[in-house]
Amino acid sequence: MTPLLLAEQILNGLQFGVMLFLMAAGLTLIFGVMGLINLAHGSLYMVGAFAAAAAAGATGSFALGLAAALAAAAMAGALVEILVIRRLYARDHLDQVLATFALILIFSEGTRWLFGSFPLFLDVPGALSGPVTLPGGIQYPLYRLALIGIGLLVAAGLGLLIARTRIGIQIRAGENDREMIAALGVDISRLYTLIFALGAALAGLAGALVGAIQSVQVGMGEPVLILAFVVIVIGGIGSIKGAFIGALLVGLTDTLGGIFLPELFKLFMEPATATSAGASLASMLIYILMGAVLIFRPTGLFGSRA
Amino acid sequence: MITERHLNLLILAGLILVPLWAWAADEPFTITLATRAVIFALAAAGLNIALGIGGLVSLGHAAFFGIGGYAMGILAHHAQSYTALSTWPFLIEGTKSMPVIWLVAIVTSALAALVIGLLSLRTAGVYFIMITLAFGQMFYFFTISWAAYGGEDGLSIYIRNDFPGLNTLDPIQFYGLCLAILCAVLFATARLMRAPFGLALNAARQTPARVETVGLDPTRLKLAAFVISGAITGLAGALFADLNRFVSPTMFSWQMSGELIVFIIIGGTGRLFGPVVGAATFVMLEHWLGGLSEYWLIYLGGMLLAIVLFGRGGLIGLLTRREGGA
Amino acid sequence: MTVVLEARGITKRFGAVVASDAISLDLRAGEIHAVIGPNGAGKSTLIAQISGSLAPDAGSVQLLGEDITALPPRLRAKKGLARTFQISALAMEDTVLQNVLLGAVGAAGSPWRFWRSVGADRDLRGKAEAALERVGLLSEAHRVVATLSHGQRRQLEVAVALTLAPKAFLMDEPMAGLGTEGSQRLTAMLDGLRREAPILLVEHDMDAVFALADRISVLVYGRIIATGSVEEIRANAEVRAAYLGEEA
Amino acid sequence: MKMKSLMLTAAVAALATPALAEVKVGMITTLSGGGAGLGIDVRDGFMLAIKQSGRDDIEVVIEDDQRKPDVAVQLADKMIQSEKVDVLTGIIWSNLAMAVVPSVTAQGKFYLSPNAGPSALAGKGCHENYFNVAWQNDNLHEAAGSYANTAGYKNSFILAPNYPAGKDALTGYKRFFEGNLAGEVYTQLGQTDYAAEIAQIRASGADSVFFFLPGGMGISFLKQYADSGVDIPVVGPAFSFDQGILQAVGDAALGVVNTSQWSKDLDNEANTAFVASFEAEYGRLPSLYASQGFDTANLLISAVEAADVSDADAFRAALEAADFASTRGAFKFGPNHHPIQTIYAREVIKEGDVYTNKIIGVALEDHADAYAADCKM
Repeated sequence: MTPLLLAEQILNGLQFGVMLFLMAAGLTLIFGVMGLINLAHGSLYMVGAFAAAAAAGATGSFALGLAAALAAAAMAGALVEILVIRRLYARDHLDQVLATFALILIFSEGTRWLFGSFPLFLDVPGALSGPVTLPGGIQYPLYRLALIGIGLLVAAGLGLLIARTRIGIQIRAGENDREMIAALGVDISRLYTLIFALGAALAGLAGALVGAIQSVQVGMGEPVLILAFVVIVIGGIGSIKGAFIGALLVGLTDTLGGIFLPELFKLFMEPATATSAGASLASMLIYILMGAVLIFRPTGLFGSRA
Repeated sequence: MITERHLNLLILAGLILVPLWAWAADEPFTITLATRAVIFALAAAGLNIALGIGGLVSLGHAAFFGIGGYAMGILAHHAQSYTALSTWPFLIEGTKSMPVIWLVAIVTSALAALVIGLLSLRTAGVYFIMITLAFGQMFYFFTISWAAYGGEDGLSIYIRNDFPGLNTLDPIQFYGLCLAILCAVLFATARLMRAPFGLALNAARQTPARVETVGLDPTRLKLAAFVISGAITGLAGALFADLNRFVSPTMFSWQMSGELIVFIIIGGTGRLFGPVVGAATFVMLEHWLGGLSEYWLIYLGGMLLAIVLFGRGGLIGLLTRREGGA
Repeated sequence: MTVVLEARGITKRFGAVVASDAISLDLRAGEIHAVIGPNGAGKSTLIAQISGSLAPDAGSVQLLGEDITALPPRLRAKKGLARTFQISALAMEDTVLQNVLLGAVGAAGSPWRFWRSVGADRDLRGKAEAALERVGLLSEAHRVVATLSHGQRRQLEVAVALTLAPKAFLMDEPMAGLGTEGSQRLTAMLDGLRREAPILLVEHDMDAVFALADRISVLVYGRIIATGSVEEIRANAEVRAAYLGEEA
Repeated sequence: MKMKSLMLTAAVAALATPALAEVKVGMITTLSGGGAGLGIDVRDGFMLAIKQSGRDDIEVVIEDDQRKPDVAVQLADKMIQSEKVDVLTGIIWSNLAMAVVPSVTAQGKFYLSPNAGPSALAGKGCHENYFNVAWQNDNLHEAAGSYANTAGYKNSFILAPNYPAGKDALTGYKRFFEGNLAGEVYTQLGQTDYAAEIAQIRASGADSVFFFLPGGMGISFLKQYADSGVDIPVVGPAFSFDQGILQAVGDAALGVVNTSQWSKDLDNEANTAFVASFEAEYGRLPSLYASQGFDTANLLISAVEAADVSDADAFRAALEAADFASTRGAFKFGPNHHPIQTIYAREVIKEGDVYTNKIIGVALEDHADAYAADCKM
C-alpha cells in the first residue's frame, strides 16, 4: 500500500467519523442533559433524509432539501418530545428503551406508508459533485470534503454554543442540577423541548447529508444508531468532546480495519480465507474497541457518570 | 380485579387448555403458535432473573438465545451429515438427542454469560446496556460470516431432534415438552425468589450499599444472576431452533434482545408470570395485526407505547391488585 | 477500657478543601461516642471513611486492633462493623421482615442458596424476628417498607444492624427527620444497645446526644477541636464559640 | 384462535364459494420493513397472472414474513397445518428459503421459488417438489463474468458482502471470468459507506469492477462510485439496476452494464402484454421481481390446467413440462428443476424522466447452473 492510498483511507475514516459525530452529538446531548436513552434517534436521521429527498425532488434544490431536513427533523423531534418523551424523563432506562423502541416501529412504518417501499432519490448538488485533486495528487470527492468541513463547523458551533451562550449555560447547569436551573427561573420543559429538537435537527442534517451519497430508505437509521451509541459510549455519555473523539476513533477503526485486517491475515492464511476472515473480524472490530474501552474505563473516555 | 396468584393459575390453565382444545379441534397451527409463545416466555423468563430481579438491563440477551440455538444447530448438523464436530484433541460427534443438546446449550451459554457478565458488570446503567449490546453484535457479525455453519443462510435441520419416549414431530407432544420446561423454570424461579439468593439479589437491585453493609458482594450476586439468566435463555434458544428446525444469525440480532425486553415489560417487570403474559400477548398481536394491515408494526408500536406510558406494572399490574398493600 | 474501633490521623482532601484533617478518635467498649459538628464540618466524609465507602488519603482505621483501612465495606461488615444510613438504604419494595432477613443472610454469609425459602429457615427467621422484637417492629413484620413511617424506617435500620451481631455500631444521624416522640423512643432504644456493642454516633440532635453520649467529639472544618464528657464539652469555650454559640 | 389473513381470490365467484377452490397456494413474502419492495413486486406480478387467467379454482393466501427466517418458518407451518395449502411460493431471500423449503418439500408440498435460488437447493439438497422459476443464485454473476470476457476485460476488481450469497456471487463471476483479479473484497453486510473500497479500486489498476451489493448497499455504492470520479467500467447482476431501485440511483447508474434473464424491452408477445397490463393495473413499470412473480403464477396455472394437484406425480410432471408463455421467451427446467434460460446483458438508459434498462446483447445462451450434476432426485 502506498502512502498516498493510506492518506486517502485516513481521510475516508475521518469523513466517516465526522458524519457519525453529527448523529452522536444529538444523542449525547440529550442523554447528558435529560438523562434519556433515545433509540428513536436513528428515526430522526431517516426523517431528515426523506424530507431532504422529497424537498429536493420537488424543487430541484439541494439547499432547500437541507433546510427541509432540518425543519422536518426538528419538528418531528419537538413533537415526539412533547407527546411522549417528556413523560419518560423520570422513568428508568428500561422504560425509555422500550418506549423509544416502539417509536422506531411507528416512524419506520409510518415513513413507508407515506413514501412507499422503494428507496428515494437524492443526489449530490451539482456544485459539489465530482472529485478534486488534493496536494500530493489524491483524487478525492469534493462532496466528501464538504462533509468533513460541515461536520467540523457543527462541532465548533456546538462547542461555542455550550461554552459561550445563555442556552449553553442552561445546558451545563441542567447537566449538573435540574433543580438549580429551575431555580434560575428557566422554563425547564421548554429548554428540554428545545434541546431535543436541536439534537433531532442534527440527526436530520446528518441524514440529509449522508442521504445524498447513500440509499434513502426505510430502516436506514438503525445501523447508524447502533454506531452512534458505540461512539458516545466510547467517548463517555453526555460529553460532546467525547462524542467527537469517539466518532473519529470509530470512523478510523472501522475504515482502516476493513482494509488492513484482510491484508494482515494474508500473511499467514491463503488469500480467499484471509479476505473473508479479515472481513469478519473487521465487522466486529468497533464492538471489540468499545468493549475494551469500557473494561478499562467503565464510563468511557470522557464520561463522568453512568 | 384478582390477586396475582389467581391470575397466574388462570394463565397456567390457559397454557394447558388452549392447545388441548386446538389438538382436539385439529388446529395444529394454534399449537405451533402456543409453542412459540412458550419458548419466547422461557427466554424472557431467563432474562427476567437478570433484569426483573437483579435490575440488569441487558440489551444483549439475544447472544445467549443464539448460542443455545447454534448449540442445537451445530450438534444436529453434524449428526445429520455424519461428520465429527472435532477430531482433536478428542473426538466430538454430533447428536440428535435433545437432553444432550440442552445440556450443551445450557453450559455454553452459561460460560458465555460468565465472561460477558464479568466484563460488563464493571460498568453500570446505560453503559451496561450498551456493552451488552456490543457483545450481542459481536456474535451477530461473527455468525453472519461463519461460513462453516451457513453464515447468514443459517443451518437447516430437517427432522426435529429426539426426546426419549416422545414423538417430538407431533406438535402437541413437543408443546408439552416445552411447557413442562417452562413450568419447571418458573417453579425454580419462584423458589429462587424466596430463597436467600433471591432475597439478596432483590436487595442488590434496590440498594446495593445496604447489601454491602451486611457483608455481601452485590456484584457477585448480580454475576450469578446473569449466568443463571443466560443459561435459561440459552436453553430457550435450543428449543426455538428445534421448533423451527432452523437456526440463523437473526437469533443474535439486537432486535431479538429488544423483543425479549418487550415481553418482560408488556407482562410486568419482575413478576413471575410477566414473561409468559408478555410473550403470549406479543405472539397473538403479531398474528392478528399481521393479518389486518401491511403496516401493522405501527399499531404494535402504538400499543407498546401505551403500555409503557400508561400501564406501569405491565398487563399483570393492570389486572391485579398487589398483595401486601399500596 | 478496651478500644474497639479507632481512627488514626484520617485525612481526606477534595481539591483545595480539606474535608478530614488528621482526625483521630476511638470508640471504647460499652460507650456511646457522639461526633457532632455544624453542617459541612465533614461528618459524612468521616463516616464514609470509617465504613469503607471512601478511601482516606492518609491515616488508618482499626477494629479490635486489626487494621481494616484497605478493606471494602463488605469485609468491614464481616469483621463486625455495622452501619446505619442517614438516608435510609432499605429495600423499599420489600417487607420489613425481608429487610431484616437480608441482614441475617449476610451475617450467616449464606446467600448462595437457591431453593429453600429463607422464611422457612428457623435460624435466619429467629434472628430476624429477635432483631425486630428489640426495636419494636415485630408487629409490622409483613408491611412493605415504603408504607412505613419515617421513624419506623429508622428503627428498621437499627434492626438490620442488630442482625449482624456487630462488634461496633456506626450510626449516621439516626434521629434525622424524627419528631420529638420518635426521637425519644429511639434514644431509649440506643441507650440499651451500648451494652451489646459500642456506638459511634454522628448526630445533629443535641438533646439525643446529651442524653446518650458518654463522650462527645466536636468536628469543625474537618478537625476535631475537642473530645470529652458531656460536661466538659458544655464547658469548653472553644466549642461554645465555634459551635454551640451558633446554635443558640 | 382463528387467524384473519389477507386472502385474495381470483374472482368474485370464488369469494362467494371459496370451497370450490381446487388449488390453495400459500405465499410467504416480505411485505414490511426495508426489503418490502421486492416482496410487493413478486406478489403483484403473481396476482396479476392469477387475475388474468380468470380462474376461480386457485386461492392464494398471502402472509408477511418481515424478512425474518423464524417468522417465515412459522408461516409455512401455518400454511400447511392450518390453511392446508397445496403449493407454497413467494420467498425473496436465500436465507429464508433455506429455512423454509427443505421442511416444506419434506412434508410433500410443492414449492415454487419466485426469487431465491441458493446453491444448496440446486445441488445435493435438491428435491423433486422444489421448482425454481427465477434462477440459481450464481446465474446472473456467471453471466456477468461471461460478459466481462466478451467486453475484453482482463483485470477485474470484485466485491460483495461477507455472507453466503456474496461468496456465491464472487464464485459465480470467477467461474466464467477468464482474466485476472485486481482485487477481491468482502464488505460488511448492510455497509453504507464504500469510500475505502473505492479508493482500493482506484489504486488497484483494474480495468473493470464487478459488484454484487443488493438493496440499499448497491444504491450507496453506485452513487459514491459515480461521485468519486473513478471511471473504470462496472458490471453487476440486475439486482442493483432494477426498476424499483434505479430511480433512487439516478444518473450514477447510466451506462452501467448488468446481467438479467428478463428485461422490460425483451421482445416477445407474453412480455409485451405483461409490461402493458402491469403498468395499467398498478401504475408503475414492472420490475425483474414482478416478472418472476408473474412467470411463477403462470407456471402454476399451466400445471393446474394439465393435472390435479392431489395427484402429486402428475402435477409434478405438469410443472416439469413448463408449458406456459414466459415473459423471458424460451423457458425450460433442467434436471434439478432450475431454469435453463438465456441471460442478457442490459445497459441502463433514461427514457424521458425514467431510468430503465435496454438489452445490448446475450451474455449466456440457454444457461443451466453448475450444481445440477450433484442433484440426485
